Amino acid sequence: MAWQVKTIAQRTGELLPGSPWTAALYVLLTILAVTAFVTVAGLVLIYAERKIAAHFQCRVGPMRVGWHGVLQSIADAIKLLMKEDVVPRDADALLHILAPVLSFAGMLLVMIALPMSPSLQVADMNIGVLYVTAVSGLGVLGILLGGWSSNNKWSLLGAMRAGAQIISYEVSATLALLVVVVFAGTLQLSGIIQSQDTGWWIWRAHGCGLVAFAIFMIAGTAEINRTPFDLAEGESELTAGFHTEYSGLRFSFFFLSEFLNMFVLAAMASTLFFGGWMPLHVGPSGVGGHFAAFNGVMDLLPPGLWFTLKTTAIIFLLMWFRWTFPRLRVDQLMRLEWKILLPIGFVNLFVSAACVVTGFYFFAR
Amino acid sequence: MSVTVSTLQARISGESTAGSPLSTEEYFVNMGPQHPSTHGVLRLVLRLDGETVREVVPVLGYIHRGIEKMGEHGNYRQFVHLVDRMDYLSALANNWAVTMVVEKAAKMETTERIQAIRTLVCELQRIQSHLLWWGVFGMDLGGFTPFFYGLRDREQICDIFEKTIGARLTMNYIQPGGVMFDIHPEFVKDVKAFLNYLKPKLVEYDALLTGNVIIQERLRGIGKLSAARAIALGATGPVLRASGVAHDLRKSEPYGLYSQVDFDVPVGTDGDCWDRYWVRMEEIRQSIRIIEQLIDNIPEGKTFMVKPAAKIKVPAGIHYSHLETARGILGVLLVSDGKEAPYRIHCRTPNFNNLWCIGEMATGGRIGDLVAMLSSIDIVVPDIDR
Amino acid sequence: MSDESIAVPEVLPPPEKHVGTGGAVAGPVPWIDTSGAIGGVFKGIRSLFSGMKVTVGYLMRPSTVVTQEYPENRETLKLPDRFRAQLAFNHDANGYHKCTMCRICEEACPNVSIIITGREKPAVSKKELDSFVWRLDSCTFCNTCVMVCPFGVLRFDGTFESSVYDRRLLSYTLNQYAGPVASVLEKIEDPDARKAAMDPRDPYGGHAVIEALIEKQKAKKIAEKAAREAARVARLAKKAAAAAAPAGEAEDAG
Amino acid sequence: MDALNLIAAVQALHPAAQARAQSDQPTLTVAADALVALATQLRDDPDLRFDLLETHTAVDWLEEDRFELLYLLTSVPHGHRLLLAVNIDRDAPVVPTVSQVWPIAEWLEREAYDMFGILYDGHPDLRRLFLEDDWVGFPLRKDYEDDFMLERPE
Repeated sequence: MAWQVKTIAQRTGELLPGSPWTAALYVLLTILAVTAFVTVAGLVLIYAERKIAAHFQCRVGPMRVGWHGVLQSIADAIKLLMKEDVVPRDADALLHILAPVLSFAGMLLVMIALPMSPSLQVADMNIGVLYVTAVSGLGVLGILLGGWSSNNKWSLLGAMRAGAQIISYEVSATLALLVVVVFAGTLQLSGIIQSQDTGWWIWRAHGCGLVAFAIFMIAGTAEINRTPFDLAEGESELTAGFHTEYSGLRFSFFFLSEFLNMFVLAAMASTLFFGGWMPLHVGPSGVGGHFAAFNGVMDLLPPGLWFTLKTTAIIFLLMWFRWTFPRLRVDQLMRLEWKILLPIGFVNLFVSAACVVTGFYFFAR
Repeated sequence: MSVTVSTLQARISGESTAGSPLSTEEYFVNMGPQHPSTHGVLRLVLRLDGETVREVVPVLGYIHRGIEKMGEHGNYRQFVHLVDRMDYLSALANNWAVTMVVEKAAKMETTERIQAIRTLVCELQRIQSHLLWWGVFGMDLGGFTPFFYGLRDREQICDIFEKTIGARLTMNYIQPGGVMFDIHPEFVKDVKAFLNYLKPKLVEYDALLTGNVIIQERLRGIGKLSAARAIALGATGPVLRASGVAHDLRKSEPYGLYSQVDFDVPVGTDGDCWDRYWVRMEEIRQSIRIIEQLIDNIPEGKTFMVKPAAKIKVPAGIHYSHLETARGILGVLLVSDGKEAPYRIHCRTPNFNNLWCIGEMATGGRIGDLVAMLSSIDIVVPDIDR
Repeated sequence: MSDESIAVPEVLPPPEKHVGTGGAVAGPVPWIDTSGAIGGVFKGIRSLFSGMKVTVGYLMRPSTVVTQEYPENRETLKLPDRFRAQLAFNHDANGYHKCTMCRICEEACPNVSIIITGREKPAVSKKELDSFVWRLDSCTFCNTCVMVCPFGVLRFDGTFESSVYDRRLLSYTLNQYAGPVASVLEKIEDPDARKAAMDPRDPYGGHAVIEALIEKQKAKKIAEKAAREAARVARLAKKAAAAAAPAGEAEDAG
Repeated sequence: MDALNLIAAVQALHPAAQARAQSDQPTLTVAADALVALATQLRDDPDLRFDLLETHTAVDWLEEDRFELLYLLTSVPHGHRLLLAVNIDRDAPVVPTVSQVWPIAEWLEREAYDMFGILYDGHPDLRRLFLEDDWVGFPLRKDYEDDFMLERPE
């Protein structure tokens, strides 16, 4: 079965020659939809994190606002919006205001490349993986600016930690991505998903995919500053790290982008290693495939649902990490990256390349 | 002969002593008095070189209440409840320290039952204190979940105290002449149920935190204190024992019923954060042993030997006695002039002396290490400031 | 701060009886040896999984939740009998108390949270209680007053919901009436005469008593301070006269 | 070592030390000048080894116009205790520091300075410990007065 990928950008392109006004409306609606999705997903993630954390810790979490506290996130959002907007007296006001916006913008830009289902993707660039890696790097700029402009020593420490950490771990994350790129032979995200028609890369690549996934998860967790790599905020060490001086709306930008970065990470991991919206397939689906019937059953679930399930599972894994592990120390963090993850990542890439050249992996074409 | 007095401002404006070949600038940071891991209102002025701590200058007094001065204005029974508010996690041991010195000085009699109850509740409170420390320690190292597990299990001890004593934190239970109430009829049953509950939980704690590779990597070799330095710096309790000195007043000068029970004094070898962690975890197990030996053998007898309203007269002179709280040696030095109120009462609190070690421990470490060290000496700020 | 040059003698080995081995209840804690390159990493990863097993175990068993949802659980929330939350007067079935105004509790209170005033014109007996004021805002719940009361008048209640919007409302009058004790009242045959001997008291009216007391004390304190100052000046003068020789050049820096 | 032997042993080291009456610990009163030399001896003597300064504080004897400084020494290896008392003039409260003998004394002496105004000669960092640098007076002195200090009625 061939999957017809049709992105929103393509549809707009089709509309453009005939009815430009409709196309413009279409673009506007898309922008609104993405923004709405980001907000809603952020609130849902915050609620989910609070509930899951609570049950990890023998608590019940928010219970007061709405049924089992489902409206708690909205109440918190309203509270944050109504809070006084404080810019410290000695802060660099322009950068202080700009920083959360930058952080949020980086995350928002990644959103348009994420393939959520064959028909639900804003733009399908042929350099999709490169784009995502590049644009998600914008987030660290926001963090650095926020820590610098706050004119607070704790913030600065947090920002510097974040800068060193994110830039270091970007290397390993990219190496892990490259493994999949090498196997799939394309940088296009929909192409990578299509290449997993006969099975997900995590198990098709004789362990290379699994190692790459593990590295990607560790590096990704470090990139989005979550425990056990939350040194940039490090509550018990740096009070709140780079966002110590932020409050109200600006803090909520940081907060939201932090949670949505988790979504982006999970979505990327599921796209690259678990086939994104691609159902679980074993072998070719067409005539002659041994598991064609199994594949057919799997196809009954819509692709959007597959994507949601996979992403949710990975998000849960991230939350599980966060509520179990203690934090690493700065030098240990660097040691883990440069002395453990990076060599393993390189070796893994070489082995993958060898596999691809020799065609030694499951269901090679 | 003239003695000059310095100020904090002069203290923290010293010359840079960085020996790094790179041109770096040192800076001062205030850690506290409002900081998540200074456990209250402790303020540490840090001289940092990047992430590396060059010097720690503790600034105390944010919660100084003048307990010693207050003690001079009331009678002996009125002083007992004040010491609850020093090390509030060892409120019963604090009560007992004052009671001990008053009973010794005024030559008051006690029964075996009183001593058994005191020993039991103090050991329960030691477990309670160490459980809270365990949770907070996990949180200071960045793991949130241990905090909730530790507090959840500590609550159970608080519930037992609530039944017998009527309070959860500041008990004022151990009084000169006895204990305020006899134990609750359900006390023995509750304690046994709790011990059975706690033992599997300790295994869980080990799986969650003790055995965790991140924790062990972070604690090993951090904040080392040699045995000689630990004594010279006045450290007591688990901090001293982790350095390899088995100095435990429960063994060396047994009070209460400690001479009748069998228990070990865990000691460390290196005196690093890991040893301090391990010693405390082991002390929980030893306290369980002590309680198990005593809980079925509480002798019968009176629980209050004097009339509560009767005045306590202490003969003039210096009286001192001390005991082992969850954090170290708590000594009460009582100077009496024979009147109803103490002429001078001084408390030698364990945290005050233990905190002094942080300066030596933390120098050269990182900020993350400093937090771990601070947590591993288990400070309670009201006990430092008194 | 730390001075390594300070000569500190080495520690003697501690006496034999002190040393313990520990580990009697459960086995000693596993020390993860991460020195090996490959084996260490695997051991480390395994230790992480054992922690994850603990947390997910609680997630999977919602019955382990320990949260008490107050105030929804007001009906089921039972505090122990001895819980010390609010001081209360023991009134008997007729509503009479046994407080004889002996003031033992007032004296025993460490921080003057109990203020007792007598009636200016006692109705029946020589001394009659007017107001027994208890200040919740300064009470430390040490239970000493209950312990020392020779007549068992006082007790601690478990009613802990005592928050109010006005601090003055935290001064309670514990006695329901100003008047004689139960034994005296019971001797009065005539119910109307009994009623006349009793004057009802507002439980939240304690602040008026305290304010009157503070006014009285202010004047006293001013007088006392003047006397103290005079005594101090006298002492200094005496000392200056006594010190014929120079006192030394050390200065008091304070 | 029991109390009598201990006092005898210390008096052998320092004959001028006098046993102080009215104390339940073995207590010796020494002169301020001899304090540091004696402290070093007490710490280093293999039979005494008072290596832990358990506590140090002062008592303000207002009537007798003196401060009594108390040094409670403990020997961790031997398990015995000794209380050293030093009497100093209340108007010139200067005493040599023992912080080079027991480092913990640095803080304990700062506390005593803070609360009693006792000046320690040679102290490396003598300043207030609990109170602010500009605090007036020394609170644990018996004649300390503070307008905010509450008094019991009657």
